[in-house]
Amino acid sequence: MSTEAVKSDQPEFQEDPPRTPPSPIHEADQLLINVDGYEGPIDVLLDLARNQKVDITQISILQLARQYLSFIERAQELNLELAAEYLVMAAWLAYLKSRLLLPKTEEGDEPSAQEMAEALQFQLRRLEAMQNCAEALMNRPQLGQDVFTRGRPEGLGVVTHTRWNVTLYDMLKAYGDIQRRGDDSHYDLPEFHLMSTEDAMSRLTRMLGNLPRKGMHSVWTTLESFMPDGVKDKMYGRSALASTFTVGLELVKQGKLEIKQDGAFRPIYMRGRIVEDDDGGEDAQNEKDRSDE
Amino acid sequence: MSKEHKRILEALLFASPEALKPQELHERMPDGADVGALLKALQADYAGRGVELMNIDGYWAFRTAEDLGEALNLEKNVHKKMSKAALETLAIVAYHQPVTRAEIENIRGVATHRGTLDALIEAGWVKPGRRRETPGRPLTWVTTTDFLDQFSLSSIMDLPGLDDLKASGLLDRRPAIDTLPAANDLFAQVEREEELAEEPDDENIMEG
Amino acid sequence: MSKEHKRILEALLFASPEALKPQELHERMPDGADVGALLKALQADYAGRGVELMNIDGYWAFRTAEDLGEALNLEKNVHKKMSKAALETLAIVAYHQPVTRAEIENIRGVATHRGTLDALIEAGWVKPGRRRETPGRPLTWVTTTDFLDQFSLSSIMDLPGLDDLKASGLLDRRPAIDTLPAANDLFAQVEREEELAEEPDDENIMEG
Repeated sequence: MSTEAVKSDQPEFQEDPPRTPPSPIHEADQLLINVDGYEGPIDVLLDLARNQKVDITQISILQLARQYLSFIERAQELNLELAAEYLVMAAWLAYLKSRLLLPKTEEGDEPSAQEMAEALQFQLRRLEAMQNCAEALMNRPQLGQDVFTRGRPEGLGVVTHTRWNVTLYDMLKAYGDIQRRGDDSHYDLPEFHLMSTEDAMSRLTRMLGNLPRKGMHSVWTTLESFMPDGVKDKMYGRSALASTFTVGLELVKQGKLEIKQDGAFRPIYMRGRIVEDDDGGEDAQNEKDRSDE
Repeated sequence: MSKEHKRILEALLFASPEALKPQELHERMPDGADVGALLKALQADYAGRGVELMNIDGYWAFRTAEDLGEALNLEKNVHKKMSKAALETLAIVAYHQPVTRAEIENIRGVATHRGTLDALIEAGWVKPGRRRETPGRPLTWVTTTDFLDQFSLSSIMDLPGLDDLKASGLLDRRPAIDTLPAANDLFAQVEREEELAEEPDDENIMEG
Repeated sequence: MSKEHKRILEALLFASPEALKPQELHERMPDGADVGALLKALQADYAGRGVELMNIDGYWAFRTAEDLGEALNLEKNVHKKMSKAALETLAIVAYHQPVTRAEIENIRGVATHRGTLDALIEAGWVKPGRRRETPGRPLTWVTTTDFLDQFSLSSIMDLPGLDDLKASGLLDRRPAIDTLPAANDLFAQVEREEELAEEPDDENIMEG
C-alpha cells in the first residue's frame, strides 16, 4: 500500500492490505515538511509508528527503521540540516535494521536485535504516554480559566503587640544619666588639699639643712621622716609623700641629695650631700627663688 | 430555580473582583436565570456562616462575617528594646510632668527627634497634657496609666525621688580618686588603686 | 467541634489571598480548635456547591468548582502558550519526578533546549528538587504546589492516568535504547556517529 492510500480519505473500516514500506520519497518529504514541529527523532519515529495505525506494541520496527532512514536520506539529498540526534538515530536504526535482517547468531553479551527493538518500542511507548499526559494535563480545568480564586480576598491581618523589654531600673538609670550629664556641663574640678612640689622643695631643703651632719654628708634618714606630722587628710599625706620623693629626685639630679632603697617596698633613705656651703647655699637659694615665682 | 444556576451565581460572586449589580450578574448568567430569586436563596444559604452574601447599595458580594473581623487577625507579640533617647525622654516626662518638648530638650541637653516622643506615644506611655499658659501655649506631655502598669507603679508619686536615686548610687558622679578606701599603708594600695581607676571607663561603657 | 470555630475557619479561608496550611490556620484559630476535623467538615459542607474547598498539596483554599469553567463568564487569565517541548517536559517532570535533566532528555530522545525548563520554572510549575545521590550528584526537578493548583490537583497522586502508567511500567526513568552494544549513551557517541553518518556536522553535534 502506498502512502497515498494512507493519506486518502479511505474509510477506516476497510481492511488494510498487508503493509508494505510506503513510498520512501513521499513519506520522507512529508516528515521533512513537518520537521520543525518534531521534538527530535523519537518524536518522528512515534509519528511514523502512529501512521502504522496499529497498537504501538504491534508496530513493525523494521518498517519504522526503513521509513526513518529514507527520511534521513531525503534530508541529505535536499541538503537539509538536521540536528545531530536525527543522524545518531539513523545510525542506530541502520545498525538495528541490519541486525534484524541478518540471521540470528550467537553474539555473546550483546543484546539481541529483538531486545534492541523492544527497547526502542518501549522508548516510543513511553514518549507517547508522556505526550498523552501533557494533553491530559492541559485538558484539566485550569486556574484562571476554568477554576477561579476569590476575586477580592479581604486578606488576613496581623495585629502586632509590642512588648517593651524595659524595666524601671532602665528608666531610672536613664534619668541618672541625664542628671550626671547636667552636672558635667558645669563641672567644677574638686579642690584637693595637696602638697605641691614647690612646697615640698622648700620643706625638704629646709629640713635637709637642719639635719645633723657627720663629715661631709648628713645622716641617712627615711623618706617618711620628712613627712609633716599629724596629717589627718589622707590625700594630703599621699601628695606630700609623692611630692617630697619627686623633689628628692630633682635634688639628686642637682647633686645635692642621695637616695637609696634596699629593695622593692623597702624604706627609702635620703641624705643631703653638702659639697660646699657657698655653692650649695647659692643653688638652694636660686631654687627657692624660682619656686617662689 | 435551578440548582445549577445557583452554583454558577455562587462561583461568579466568589470570583469577581468587584461587587456586582443584579443586572451585571444577569448578563453573565445563563439565559432564563432568575437572578433576584437566586441571590435571595444564596443569601439565605450563607446566613450565619463565616462568610455572608452582602447587598451593599444594590451591589452584591461575599464578605467575611463582620463579627469575625477580630478573629481573622493574627495577634503577634514583638519584644523590643527601647532606645536610650526614648528612655531618657520617658524619664524626663515621668519626673518633670507636665513638661513641654522644649523643656525636655533643655534637660536632655540635646534636640529630641520627632520619632522619640512618637515612639513613647505609640507605646502608650506618654500622652499630651494641657497647653502651658505661656507665650506660644506649648503642649505639655504627661505619662499614662499604661506607663504606671509597665513599671508596676501605683502612682507617679511612687517614683524614687532624686535623693533616693542619689542614695542608690544612680546619680553617682564622684571622681574615682575620692572613692579610695582608707588605708594606712599607702604603698600597699597601689594595685587596688589601679583597679578603681578604671571605674570611669566602666561608666562610659554604660552610657554608651 | 464548635460551629463558631467552623465559621472562623471558613472566614479565614475566604479572606486569605493564598492557600493556607493547617499550621497557619491553627495559629489564627482559637485555642483548642480541631483544624483537621473542621477542614473536613467544611469541605463536606461545600461539596457540590459552586465554590469548593480544595486541598492542594496540603494547602487549603476555596476555588470555584472545576465543572463550572465553561459556564463562568469571567475574564480568563490565559497564560502564555507553552511550547510542545515545554508541555512534554512538564508531563515528564510531573509523572517521573524527581527526575534529572539527563533523564528528561532520555525520555524525550532529544537534548533539552535551554528555554524549555526555564519556561516551566518561570511559570512556577517546576522547581529544583534534591540532588540525586549518584555519581555527579545531578539535580532533580519536581513540580510545585502552584502546578497542582493550576491543574486542580490535590497531589501528584491525582495526576490523570498515573496508576495505569505505573502498572504498564512506563514510568521507568531508565534510558531505553542505551543497551546498544557500542553506545551507552546515544548522544555521547560522537565519534561513532561520525563514522556512520555520511555528512556529520561537528558543531551541531557538539551543540546537541
